[in-house]
Amino acid sequence: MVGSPVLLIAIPLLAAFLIPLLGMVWKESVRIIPGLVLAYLTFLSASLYIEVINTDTIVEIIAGWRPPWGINLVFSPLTGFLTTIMTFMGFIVWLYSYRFKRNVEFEAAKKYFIFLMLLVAGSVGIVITGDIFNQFVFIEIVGISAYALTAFYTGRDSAEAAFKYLIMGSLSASALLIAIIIIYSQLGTLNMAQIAANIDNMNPYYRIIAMIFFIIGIGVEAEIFPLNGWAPDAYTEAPGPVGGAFSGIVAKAGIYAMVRMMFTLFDIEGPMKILIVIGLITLIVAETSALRQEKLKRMLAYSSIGQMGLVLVAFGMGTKAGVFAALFLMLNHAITKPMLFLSGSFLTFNTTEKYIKQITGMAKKMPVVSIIFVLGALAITGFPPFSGFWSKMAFLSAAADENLLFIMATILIISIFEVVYYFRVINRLFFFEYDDKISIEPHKPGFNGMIALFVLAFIVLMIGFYPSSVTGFIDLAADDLMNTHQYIDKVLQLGQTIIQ
Amino acid sequence: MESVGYYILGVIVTIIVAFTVGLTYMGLNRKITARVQNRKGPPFYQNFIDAYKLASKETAIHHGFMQHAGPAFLMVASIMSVLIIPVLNDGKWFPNLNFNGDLIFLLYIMVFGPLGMALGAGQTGNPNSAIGVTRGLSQMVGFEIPWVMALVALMMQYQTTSLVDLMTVQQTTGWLMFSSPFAFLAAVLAMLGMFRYSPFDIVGAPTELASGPASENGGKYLFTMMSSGSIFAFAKLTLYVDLFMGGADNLIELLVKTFTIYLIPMLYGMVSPRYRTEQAIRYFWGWPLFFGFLALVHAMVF
Amino acid sequence: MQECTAVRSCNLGIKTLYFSMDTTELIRIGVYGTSILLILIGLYAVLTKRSLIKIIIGLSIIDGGIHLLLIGIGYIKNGTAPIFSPGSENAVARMVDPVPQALVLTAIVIGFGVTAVALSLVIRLYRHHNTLKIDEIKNLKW
Amino acid sequence: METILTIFIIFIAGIAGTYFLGKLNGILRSVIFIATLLVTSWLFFTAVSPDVIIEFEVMGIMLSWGLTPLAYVFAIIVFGLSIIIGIYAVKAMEGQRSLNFFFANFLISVMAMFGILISNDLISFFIFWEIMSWSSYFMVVLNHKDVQRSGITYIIFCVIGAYAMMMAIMIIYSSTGSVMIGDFISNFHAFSPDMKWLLPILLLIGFASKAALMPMHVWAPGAYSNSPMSYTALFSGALSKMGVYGMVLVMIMIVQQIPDGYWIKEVIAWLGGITSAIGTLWAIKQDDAKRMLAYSSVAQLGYIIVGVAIGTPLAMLAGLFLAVMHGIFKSTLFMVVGAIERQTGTSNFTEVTGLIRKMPWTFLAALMSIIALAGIPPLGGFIGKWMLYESLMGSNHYLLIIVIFFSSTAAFLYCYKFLFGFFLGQEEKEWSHVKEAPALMVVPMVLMAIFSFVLGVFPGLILKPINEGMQFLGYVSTDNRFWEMSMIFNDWGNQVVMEPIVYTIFAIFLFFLIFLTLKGYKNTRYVTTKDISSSGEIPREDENFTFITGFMQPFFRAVAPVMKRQIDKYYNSFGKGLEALFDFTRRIYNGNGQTYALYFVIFVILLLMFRDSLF
Repeated sequence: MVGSPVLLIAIPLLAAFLIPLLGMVWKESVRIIPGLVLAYLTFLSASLYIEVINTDTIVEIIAGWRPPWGINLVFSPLTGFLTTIMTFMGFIVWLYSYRFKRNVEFEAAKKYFIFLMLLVAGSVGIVITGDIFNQFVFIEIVGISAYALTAFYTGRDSAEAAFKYLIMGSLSASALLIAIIIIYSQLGTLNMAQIAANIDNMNPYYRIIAMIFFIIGIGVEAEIFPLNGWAPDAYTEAPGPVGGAFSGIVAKAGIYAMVRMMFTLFDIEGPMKILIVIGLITLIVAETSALRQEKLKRMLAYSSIGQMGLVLVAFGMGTKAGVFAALFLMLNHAITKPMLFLSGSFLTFNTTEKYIKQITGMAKKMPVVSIIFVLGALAITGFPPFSGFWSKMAFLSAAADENLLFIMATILIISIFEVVYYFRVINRLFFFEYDDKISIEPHKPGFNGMIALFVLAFIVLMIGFYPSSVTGFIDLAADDLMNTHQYIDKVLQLGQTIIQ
Repeated sequence: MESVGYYILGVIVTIIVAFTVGLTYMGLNRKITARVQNRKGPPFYQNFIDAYKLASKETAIHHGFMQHAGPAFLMVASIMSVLIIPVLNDGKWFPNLNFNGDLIFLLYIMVFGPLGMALGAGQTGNPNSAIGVTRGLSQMVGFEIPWVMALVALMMQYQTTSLVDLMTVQQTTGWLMFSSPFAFLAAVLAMLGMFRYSPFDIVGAPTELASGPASENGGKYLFTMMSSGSIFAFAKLTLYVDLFMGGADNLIELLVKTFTIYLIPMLYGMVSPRYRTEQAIRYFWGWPLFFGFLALVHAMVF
Repeated sequence: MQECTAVRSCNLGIKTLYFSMDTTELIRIGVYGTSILLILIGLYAVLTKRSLIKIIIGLSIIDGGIHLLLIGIGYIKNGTAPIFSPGSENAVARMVDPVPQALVLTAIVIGFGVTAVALSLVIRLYRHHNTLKIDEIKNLKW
Repeated sequence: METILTIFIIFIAGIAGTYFLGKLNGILRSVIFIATLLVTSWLFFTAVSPDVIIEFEVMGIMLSWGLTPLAYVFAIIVFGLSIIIGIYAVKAMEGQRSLNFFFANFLISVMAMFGILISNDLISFFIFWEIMSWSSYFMVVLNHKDVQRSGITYIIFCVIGAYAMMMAIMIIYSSTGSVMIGDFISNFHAFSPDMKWLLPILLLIGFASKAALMPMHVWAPGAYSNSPMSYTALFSGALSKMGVYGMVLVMIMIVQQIPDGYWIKEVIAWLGGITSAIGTLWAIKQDDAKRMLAYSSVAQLGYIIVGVAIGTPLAMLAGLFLAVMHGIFKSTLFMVVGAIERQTGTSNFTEVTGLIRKMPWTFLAALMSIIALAGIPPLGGFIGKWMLYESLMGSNHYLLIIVIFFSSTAAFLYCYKFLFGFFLGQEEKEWSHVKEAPALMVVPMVLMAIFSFVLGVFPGLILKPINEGMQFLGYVSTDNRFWEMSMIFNDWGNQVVMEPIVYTIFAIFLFFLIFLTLKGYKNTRYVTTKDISSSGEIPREDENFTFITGFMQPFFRAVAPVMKRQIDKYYNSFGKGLEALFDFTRRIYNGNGQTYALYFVIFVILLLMFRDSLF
């Protein structure tokens, strides 16, 4: 046992509070400590994940209160999988933003990294906690730090984006709290396993109401359709790496919370109409609005929302294959979209409007970044032999198993639009002449940023050429999510052991 | 008897006969036309004199290789077609090397000549010749369609692409022009265009001075074209005779039949003014096309 | 739909005020009704008021309503604080449920934090746009 | 070590070497490029045997690679063309932009085509298909010309086809549990009736999009004319044949098994016929040689698809033979255009004329290929056309044969326009400086021209492997029935022996050529094309006597009604409409935070209202 899951939350929180103090001593530490912390977190969660896969799910108990009374952290193949991705992406984001232009000043860097730490801590907490109220708290932590990070740049519209995000966020928090209240008043417990065990004793009317409020409460983080008005603005106005962090970490946490709620908490068998419907609507609206975007980051944001919708549809099938496809999609999206955001923000570095036409012919000036961007575009549009193809294939075969031909056709038609707008950008980037009137002048990408991009590109290529390298893990995770009773037993047997 | 020498002899004799007959018919055409227009007209052997004059002329200038090649291509086309079409029934006289007279091959070898000629004309760089060529090709697209329809109808009705087989069929069933009249009509109307007499003579435009593909070509070149034209005319007439009038058993019968066929474009030309190219095309895509369809239907039914 | 349930419960509450003696139920229904009323008032403020400040106030009102609701769950008629003391083991039955109170404390803190962030954002927005009207702050759209 | 894997490794190494070492030195790049092509094709033609099969597993799906006799026919096209075009490209691309990328991408395309041909399962087939799509896409936009229109059009049709295929593949996989093409074919009868219709149609959409069949042909002109000519030669010669390959598989293996599959065949055959007619008409209209050849490629592919769709043994023979021939002469023509563009800087008939004396060898290649294209004996095109007509008559397609005949007769018009526009006609002063293309470019062209001639005389050379491929498709062996070395038969036993015909033709031709030029070269002198009698007087040097604009005008006056509508206009308006619609729908994100809050409440109420139907 290299360490306990609680460290995954405790250490970044601690770091967040230590950063300003150490910053007084040594200014550079503000930038170095987060890196060290995130590296350690990645290592910790990876090693824990390996251990979990080899032995058994770890259920960590906080403050000696056994479940169902106390709060417990569950580090299962599923949560371990997601946690590893998140911490790793956090590390990549740190690597990229180590010398990010805005935090060469000390104050900015301090704030930036404090909130980054909080963001990672909150997201990891959402994933590994076993208690709904605790999850609510973590969601709020993520929310607050996300508002702050969105409003990071002064002198732009970032405050506006943050405010919209805040309105939606606090409304959803209220909804989530209502759902928690209903559950508690019905079942008298907040422990997920306990709730899942007794969910059938619950009055079905209240149960549906609670489910609805849960969906609404989590939907804002999961970027489902009517609640994602904040997302494009936030992605556009936040710093590039933060956009990467949103798509790579926060959205994943939101999706996780939703599916955990659907699969475990309310233990729904078979296909979930609600997820399929919401996911399809989200996908269609987002991708079609991305088609005519003039701003690069906004386009990427819409594409990210669309991918989330796709993931929800895959989960909504409710089959093993569907969950597998969904997790695979999440993995690819978590790798590819930050890649696009980071390279995109290198390309549009010297402009604040981030218009697509401003990167015309940029490939001549910064070839490597452009090639990585194209790699990401090809991967996310599902061109073989890149990673996106395999997940799309998994999705389609899952849908075909369920004989959902209409959904298959819709998804494929929608991805035609996706191809179109990504290739428009590729054309501008590579196959247009660079001219000084519209194009901004290129920015020399930093060394650390290039390393981050190369790592991501390598992963994309690795998954693309050898998908079996990850499918095993995803398979275990899918099993873990599908198998509700195992989860309940794992958590509650601790309680029983004490009772006897 | 089947030696190579025999074949070559047959080839030469056939070509000479075709040449003579073709030139004679042209001369007769000129004579008759003149008589109809109430002129005296040249003697019927006038063309031979012209040919002799042209052949004995020296050419002083040329415009490059294709100008030489063009007439040669033309000659290839006409001679090949006359060699493929069996002159008399069941290979009496000279069977030549008719490869069972495969009709599709015939169709293509017949358009080979005009195309080569067109290339030759193009080399000379005379815009008039290029214009003539475009008109000629467009008109060809016009009359090829009904012509092909007629042929296809016959071929599919009798399940063969071989001219010889069609002739043998006619030994039993009588002439095809009666057993399948629509094909005959379509083919004859197409023939009007094929002979390029008035009203379809805008290609050569003989009455204008120096225009059409033949411009810039004098002396031997013109002689070659003229003779190939005559050979080609003979070939076409024989083809029609073979297709629709049951072929001929001896040379006299052949001459009679071919001349009757030849009268059709000749007389039609005398009484009709000249069409513009698109008018010609529309003409061919009018009634001839309709008859072609009827022929196809006829072939489908029977 | 929420509205009608709310109104119905309120009327019910008032009726029972006169015709029933069970004050626990009465108080509980009253509390629920009040909290739902608060939530609706907050929603009204958020949806209709154009001023950023008023919207934030509306959000806080919603929070308050929800906190009230949360407390209302744990209510027991003249119950005691959930503290074990020697000699009063039989008092366990009359203790109010401690969990909602803990939750409310946390929720209040969080709500406070969110409100603080929101107000700071409002300051930024006012500096940048010179207005507090939310429908004039629409630079990011489509 | 399997040969196939070796070939792939060599390809990948060659791609990497071409790209990265090419940055160091151009010579090195060319050497690696040519070496890769030569080595791979040498390995292929010597060491690859059809019975070797490699199997491996990806994501729990068994994939298998191996060469079928049918694929062998197409592999001949791919490798043969890629070598010759490669040699041509090395010289032709000199001084162009981003050469490393070009050559590497060229190799990627060849590798992808090879992969398509050797994959026995649908998944790897699809993977290589997509690789081919994007590599060819990057070639289309490589010239920075008309990128957003033709490029996007091309990629849209690529993905439409690819996704239709993907859907079919996934249905097959989920219902049979295997992606092997063989298993699919053998299990096909087990599918439900509607699937029996859906699957072939989806697959055919996928292949037709690459083969530029009628409703999906609009990408072809832009894509063919915008990519570098040295790639378009491969594009039109080999890449489009991949679509034909897929269609052969589907039409013969699958459609045979459908109860009423007859109708699918008829529809596809008629689409092919209409495609050829339309393509020909539009080809005649073009003034730019590239676009003309692009449309002509569409038309030729129409013939091929007709042959494939009819599906009688003779028709299949004709279709595949035409596929080979089209690969040869069309790529030659594209190379010719490339050479002319390189020498003169334009590929527009209305600008460049009278090159015959400047570029005689190019002219020779062009002449041979044009004769082959027009299907005039004795060159190879004729054999294919002959067999096509015979098969159409043998299978009683009365009207279709007329359509084909019309388009192939009308083809003479653009054939002549091509030769006249570039090589014949007036020799204007501004082109007097033009030189013959360098030897490295001329030799491949002439070589190809010779091929098309040899195949015309001895069609048996290529008909033999085609015949084996057809036996793989389940046809009875047509040995000595449908082909001999120089003899072609039809369904009714009529035959044509090409060899004596060819000899006769040449004898006559030479005789008259000598007759015309024997004394000619002694005492006739060459005069410029200005020295002509135009209505009796000699034009001055500065007068432009070139007649090319409004070429074939009378013909178009005749066919005007047909040319009025064109399908890409409809596609354009449809796309524009969609974009406008989406531009409207995305206004739902109107930027007002309060509206988003309103959405929130509406969403709550909606969920509460529809809770019974949604949960």
